[in-house]
Amino acid sequence: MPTEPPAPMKYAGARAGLEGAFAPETAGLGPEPQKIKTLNPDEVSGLDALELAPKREKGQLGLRIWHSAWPKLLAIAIVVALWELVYLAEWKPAYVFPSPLDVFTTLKDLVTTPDFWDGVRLTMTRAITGFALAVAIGTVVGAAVSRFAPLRAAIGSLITGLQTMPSIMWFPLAILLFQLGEQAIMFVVVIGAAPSVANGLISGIDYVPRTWLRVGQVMGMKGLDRYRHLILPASLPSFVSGLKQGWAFSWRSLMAGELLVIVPGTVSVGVRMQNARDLSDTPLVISYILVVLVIGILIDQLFNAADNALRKRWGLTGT
Amino acid sequence: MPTEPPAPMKYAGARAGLEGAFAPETAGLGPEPQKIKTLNPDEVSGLDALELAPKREKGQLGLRIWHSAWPKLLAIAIVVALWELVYLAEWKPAYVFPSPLDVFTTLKDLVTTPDFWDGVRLTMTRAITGFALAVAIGTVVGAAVSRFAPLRAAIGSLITGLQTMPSIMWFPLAILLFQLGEQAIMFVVVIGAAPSVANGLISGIDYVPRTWLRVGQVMGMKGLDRYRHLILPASLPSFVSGLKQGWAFSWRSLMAGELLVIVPGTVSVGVRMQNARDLSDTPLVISYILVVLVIGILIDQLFNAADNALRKRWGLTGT
Amino acid sequence: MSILETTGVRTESVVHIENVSKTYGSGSNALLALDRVSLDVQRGEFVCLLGASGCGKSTLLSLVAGLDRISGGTLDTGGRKVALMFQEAALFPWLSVSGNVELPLRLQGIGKAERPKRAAELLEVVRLGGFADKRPHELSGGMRQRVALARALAQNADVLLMDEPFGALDAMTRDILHDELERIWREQNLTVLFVTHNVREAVRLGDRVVLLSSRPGRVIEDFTIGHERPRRIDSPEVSAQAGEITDRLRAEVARHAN
Amino acid sequence: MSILETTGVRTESVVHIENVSKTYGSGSNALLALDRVSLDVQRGEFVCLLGASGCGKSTLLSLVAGLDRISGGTLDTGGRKVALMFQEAALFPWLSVSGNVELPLRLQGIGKAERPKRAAELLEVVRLGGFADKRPHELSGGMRQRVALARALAQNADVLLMDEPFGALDAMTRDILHDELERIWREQNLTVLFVTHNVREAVRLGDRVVLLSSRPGRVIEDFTIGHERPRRIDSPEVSAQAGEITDRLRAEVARHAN
Amino acid sequence: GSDDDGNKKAGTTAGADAEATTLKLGYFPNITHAPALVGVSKNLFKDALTGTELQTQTFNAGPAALEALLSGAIDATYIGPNPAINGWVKSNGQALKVIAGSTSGGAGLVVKDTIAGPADLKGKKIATPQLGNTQDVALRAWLKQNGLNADTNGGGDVSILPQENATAVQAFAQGAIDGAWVPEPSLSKMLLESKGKLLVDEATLWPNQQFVTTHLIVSQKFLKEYPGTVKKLLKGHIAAVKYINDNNADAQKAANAQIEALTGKALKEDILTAAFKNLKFTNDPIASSLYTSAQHAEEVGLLKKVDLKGIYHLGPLNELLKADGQPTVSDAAAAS
Ligand SMILES: Nc1ncnc2c1ncn2[C@@H]1O[C@H](COP(=O)(O)OP(=O)(O)OP(=O)(O)O)[C@@H](O)[C@H]1O
Ligand SMILES: Nc1ncnc2c1ncn2[C@@H]1O[C@H](COP(=O)(O)OP(=O)(O)OP(=O)(O)O)[C@@H](O)[C@H]1O
Ligand SMILES: [Mg+2]
Ligand SMILES: [Mg+2]
Repeated sequence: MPTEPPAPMKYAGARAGLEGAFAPETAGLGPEPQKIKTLNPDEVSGLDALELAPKREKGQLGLRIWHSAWPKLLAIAIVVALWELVYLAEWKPAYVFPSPLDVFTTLKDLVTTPDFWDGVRLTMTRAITGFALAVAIGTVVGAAVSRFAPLRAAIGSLITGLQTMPSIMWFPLAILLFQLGEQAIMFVVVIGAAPSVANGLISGIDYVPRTWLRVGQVMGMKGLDRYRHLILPASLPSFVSGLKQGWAFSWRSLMAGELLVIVPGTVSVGVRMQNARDLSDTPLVISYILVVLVIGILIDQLFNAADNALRKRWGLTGT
Repeated sequence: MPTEPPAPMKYAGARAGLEGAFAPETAGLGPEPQKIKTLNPDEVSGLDALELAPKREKGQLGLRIWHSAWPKLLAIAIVVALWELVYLAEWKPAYVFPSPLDVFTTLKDLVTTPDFWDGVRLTMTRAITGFALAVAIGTVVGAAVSRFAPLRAAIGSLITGLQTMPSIMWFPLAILLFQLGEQAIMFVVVIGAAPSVANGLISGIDYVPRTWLRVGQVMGMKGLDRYRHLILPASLPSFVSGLKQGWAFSWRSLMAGELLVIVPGTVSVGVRMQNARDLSDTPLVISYILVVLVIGILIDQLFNAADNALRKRWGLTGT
Repeated sequence: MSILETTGVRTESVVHIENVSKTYGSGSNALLALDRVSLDVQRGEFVCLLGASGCGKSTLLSLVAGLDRISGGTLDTGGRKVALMFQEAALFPWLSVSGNVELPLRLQGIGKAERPKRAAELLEVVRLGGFADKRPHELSGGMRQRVALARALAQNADVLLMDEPFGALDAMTRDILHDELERIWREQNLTVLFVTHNVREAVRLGDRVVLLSSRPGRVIEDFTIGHERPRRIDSPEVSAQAGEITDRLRAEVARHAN
Repeated sequence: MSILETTGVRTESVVHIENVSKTYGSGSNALLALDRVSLDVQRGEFVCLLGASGCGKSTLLSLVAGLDRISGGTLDTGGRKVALMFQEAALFPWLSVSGNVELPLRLQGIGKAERPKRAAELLEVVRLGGFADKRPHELSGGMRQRVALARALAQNADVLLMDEPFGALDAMTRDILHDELERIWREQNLTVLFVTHNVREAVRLGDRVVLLSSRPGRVIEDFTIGHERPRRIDSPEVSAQAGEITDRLRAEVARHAN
Repeated sequence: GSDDDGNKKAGTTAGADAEATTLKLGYFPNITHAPALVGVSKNLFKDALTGTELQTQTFNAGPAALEALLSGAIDATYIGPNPAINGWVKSNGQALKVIAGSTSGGAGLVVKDTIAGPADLKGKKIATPQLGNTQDVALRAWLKQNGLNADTNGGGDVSILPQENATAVQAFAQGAIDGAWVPEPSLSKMLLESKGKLLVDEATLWPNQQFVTTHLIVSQKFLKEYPGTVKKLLKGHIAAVKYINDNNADAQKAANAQIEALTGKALKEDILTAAFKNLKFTNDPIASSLYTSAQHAEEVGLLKKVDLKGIYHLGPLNELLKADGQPTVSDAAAAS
């Protein structure tokens, strides 16, 4: 058994997500002591628990996938049904409020164009680069700000202040500094997302239990070591949630920022989205909303996996 | 002494902010055991500590204000000096890169128009209403999602997904649902900010130490009581940081949303900002950037005060 | 004990534990913490649990409190109100000392005016009269444990489960709290299940002392303590009986070690 | 003890505490936790600290470890490496049991290959050989305390401060760890400052037993334990001396109560 | 930009015909920028700009394009009259010059079909693209002529809402507004898709039914340094305008193909045709309409007194037109 098993974590994490979610629920229902709980002891103790366990796990895997899938499917079905109903009721004309079928046809046409995927690739590359940059910068700034009191006093509040600035306001500065290069987009993305990352880290660091800090101090942790072995892992939950917010900001900033530099040839998602809007092509607008939503959800799933692995490691989910 | 003293908290919080910021610093420097520490015992034990204390506190207040002010002032001075330097170097023509003086004159003119303050009032009213709504909705959704596993599976990821959507994409739907009423703006603001609030709460709830949950369960906490007395206070740090992010989102969404509905009589900050940009009036654009920044910073200070009070209560700052 | 013995419900027992097993984890990580433990605690009884570190005492208490699911067997507390004092104090940092003690009172619907008074009384019981307005982090380890005790008492439960409540206390404070606990137990006709590592303490307080074996936890012995109350922890009878139990325990640990 | 006595620096003492005071808080909330405490611990000495709950023992240790600032007096550890085992286990939840023990090794720059071996040895010392890959939350209270002990030992410090390290352990496990601790102390010529509530434990382990009074904490007595090692906790000599110290302590608590 | 780009200074010849090594040209993927679309897609600029590399940059809106021009990120751009005026005013006439016209016409007031005339507009909500822009000014001036008042904050007899075109189209389709004074292709979209009614065709309000919609501007710095390149750019521009006017159907297709290439989505056929019909492509910047519009803006209180004198630099254009045998254009305030 490795000391830190990363591979099984993921799987465990996915599972923990569900059980973790159930935990408060059952906790909420079960504060009263049980009246009578009877379980056939043969079930567990009669058989060898080691023999029994893998079988149960396998059965549970299918169940788990089903458990995590059906609410999503149901939710989608309900939304689509409502949508179709409203459409059929002819509340608004079809070009304003298209039917699900219209949209799905448009969406199908869209995702079957290779051009579209080029755009997605371009945008995702930018998003990931920009986000990575924002994380790097945000982490350094966050660590520095939480460490040096004068820095915190000087720019602590500025961090949130920057974040409240609409991306579009950065355009003039971005053009001025970076002309019309890709860097201009990166600038807009980073300035949108880095504050979230920094704030998440700062808040995490601020809430590191004092006992742990003292333990670290007694161990003689200093400088980088202290951050690496104590501060960062201890503030990880808050940091991950900061990353999640940072992602949202960076994506939004990117959608605005992509209007800044339009690369001929491959057209980024942001530009396509704006154009769909300019063209008042409602089914296309909705299609892009769905595309952005799906990307957002997929990325969120990644964050959730990380988060669940974390909770599992911290022992915050039940066995 | 009241059981929960809210009034002295604030003051204590403001102070804790500084000391808390210093704490990691000193901790970082002091992991090695002291060689020799000598303090004249008369200083403390020789005199009555009770008599001595208030005098010291008063002296520290002025010091503290100075401590929190000088880095800010210095930072501002440095930025303005750099700006003036770049201006004097004539890197770009003045109409592209105005001098600080130009901007401050414009800003002075701006803030002396009563019209401007009407706009600020309108925008702040919207921001506060929208944010309050977003907090209410985000809290309810966050609590529900973290409590019911199927709901989490169904819409958990959608929450972050929604957040990644540029506000501008909600315009068609906002108009569809609310015509061009104030509600359309609220819709855009709420849908921008509520997910952050919900996510902050969810992440906070997920990281409530298991021991506390068990304590609550043993005490027989159920339903609302459980949220009120255990879950909410325990997840408050993360919740506050979610609120902070939510504020940033709501403000940005508002700036976009204000372009949607223009109310006769007073012109909101968002519209004014857009107009300044449309008119390519660089000093005015920068003035508005400063206005938005200052508002953002002021609001952040409020959040910080709350946060510091919280940390003080949780015993996360030194005495 | 086989399952076949399980006939009828014993109405006189407040906590009925029969063949209860508990497995943590699954697969190759599974750990059988409790193996078919049977124990009955009668109304008003004071039962002490002894066992080596990691033998499953805390696990058993959390099962009785309904905090964890049993993996097998029967567990019945007849729907009674159960309070549990945890091994770690686990006070809420966002509440003052008094606030922590008042919380269970509040959950019972006791009025705003009444609460601080009741809390002050309970804090007096644990000898922390002057600390009502402090925050948990301003207390010493032993003081926190005492606040947790006051909080558990404030729950006004029928069954009180206590997990090493006096582990961090000096002998004197411990003596005082023994007396107080005994008084409250008598006056309120409480049923107590008390985990400790101090054999004398167990003999000082318990009507019965139950020994658990290690990994998996099993009941290996059930001593009835006959000495008349009030007892003194340093009395010869208590010492003698404690010595006897210690020997039994030592033998068990030795057996387990080989 | 007056300040005038402070003449010269005693080079032989590893921990030199002189007239140290500690006040928590300020203004009307000020609490004088320690009042002019003086104590010298010589190289290789094993000193036990006894005192009522909340008398300032943990405070004193954290001052010696340099975690808090003294409010008055002189404190000198000669720049030696000091390890502190906290009253609460305070393990890092993001590391496995082995990871927690390996961390101090890593900070000392011990190689990747060497660490798990050293950690396994230390876990064997605290009798947790099979738990290297568990997470802290999967351990019982006593097991966590033992991991914390292993972690403190891993620091390889000159001075070891221990705050009720065996509070949550049963008598048997405690006996074993007493032996192990004594062995390590001897072999590595450690200097130990050991806080406990168990007077017998103090007499079993200490070269000296120091008594602190309550609020504010002051040194009221300093017993030298002359019995030859190895000692047994249930030996008559240890019992007799423990009884003597208990009486003194009891008197002090009684004095304080009135 | 041209100012700090060292290698660009290595132009081919000095003096009046100095040429840059690269020219950065901006335009919008929008039908009102058809000469740019066609010129780029048919390589007309490239053919004209011998020895100079053409770099194109598209924008979604005027302010961004102007920001880029002011900061030197581009050298020339197709743009609407409003941003051009703004740039002129804010830089005190130092930043740019209008060197040619591009597009004329193609704007008007579309209303719900329940509205028959100006009298029915009382208490209604009408959108314009932006406070103080050409359409906004036109609407206000027209309302004034018809005895209706409207203030700049959306109050008055008619409530004027500055609303971005896409939003206005949406809002109109959903009945949230009663009408809008918009340019193409929003105009055609409202007419065709939302069954709107054209109450006023802006062209009818102007002499010769002509008013400027798009023109070509160049940064003064670039103009000063590389007049030769500017001339070649104009050559390409003239060729593009000519191509559109000579091969209308083919130009439509080329423009739409270019739009699709730039945005991933082409205009609908019917809207394209309708919009093209409403637009005129001409080298004439129709200076008179710019002056008049500015004057109207002053009258309704949207602009402080502005001095547009010198904003035009039509010498090279006229030179080329003359050489080509086409009529020259004028920068005079009153052309009629
Ligand atoms: N959440 C858990 N997950 C996995 N294993 C656990 C968990 N909790 C306890 N265990 C294991 O169950 C066994 C019994 O633990 P328990 O806490 O009940 O012991 P205990 O008798 O209370 O010990 P102590 O006296 O040290 O507190 C231990 O071996 C422990 O490792
Ligand atoms: N951070 C703090 N802020 C304020 N007061 C404190 C703080 N830490 C300890 N105290 C106070 O100082 C006194 C001594 O506490 P300390 O923890 O040193 O006691 P102790 O001797 O270790 O007790 P125990 O045996 O119960 O652990 C107590 O009265 C406590 O309330
Ligand atoms: Mg336990
Ligand atoms: Mg202590």
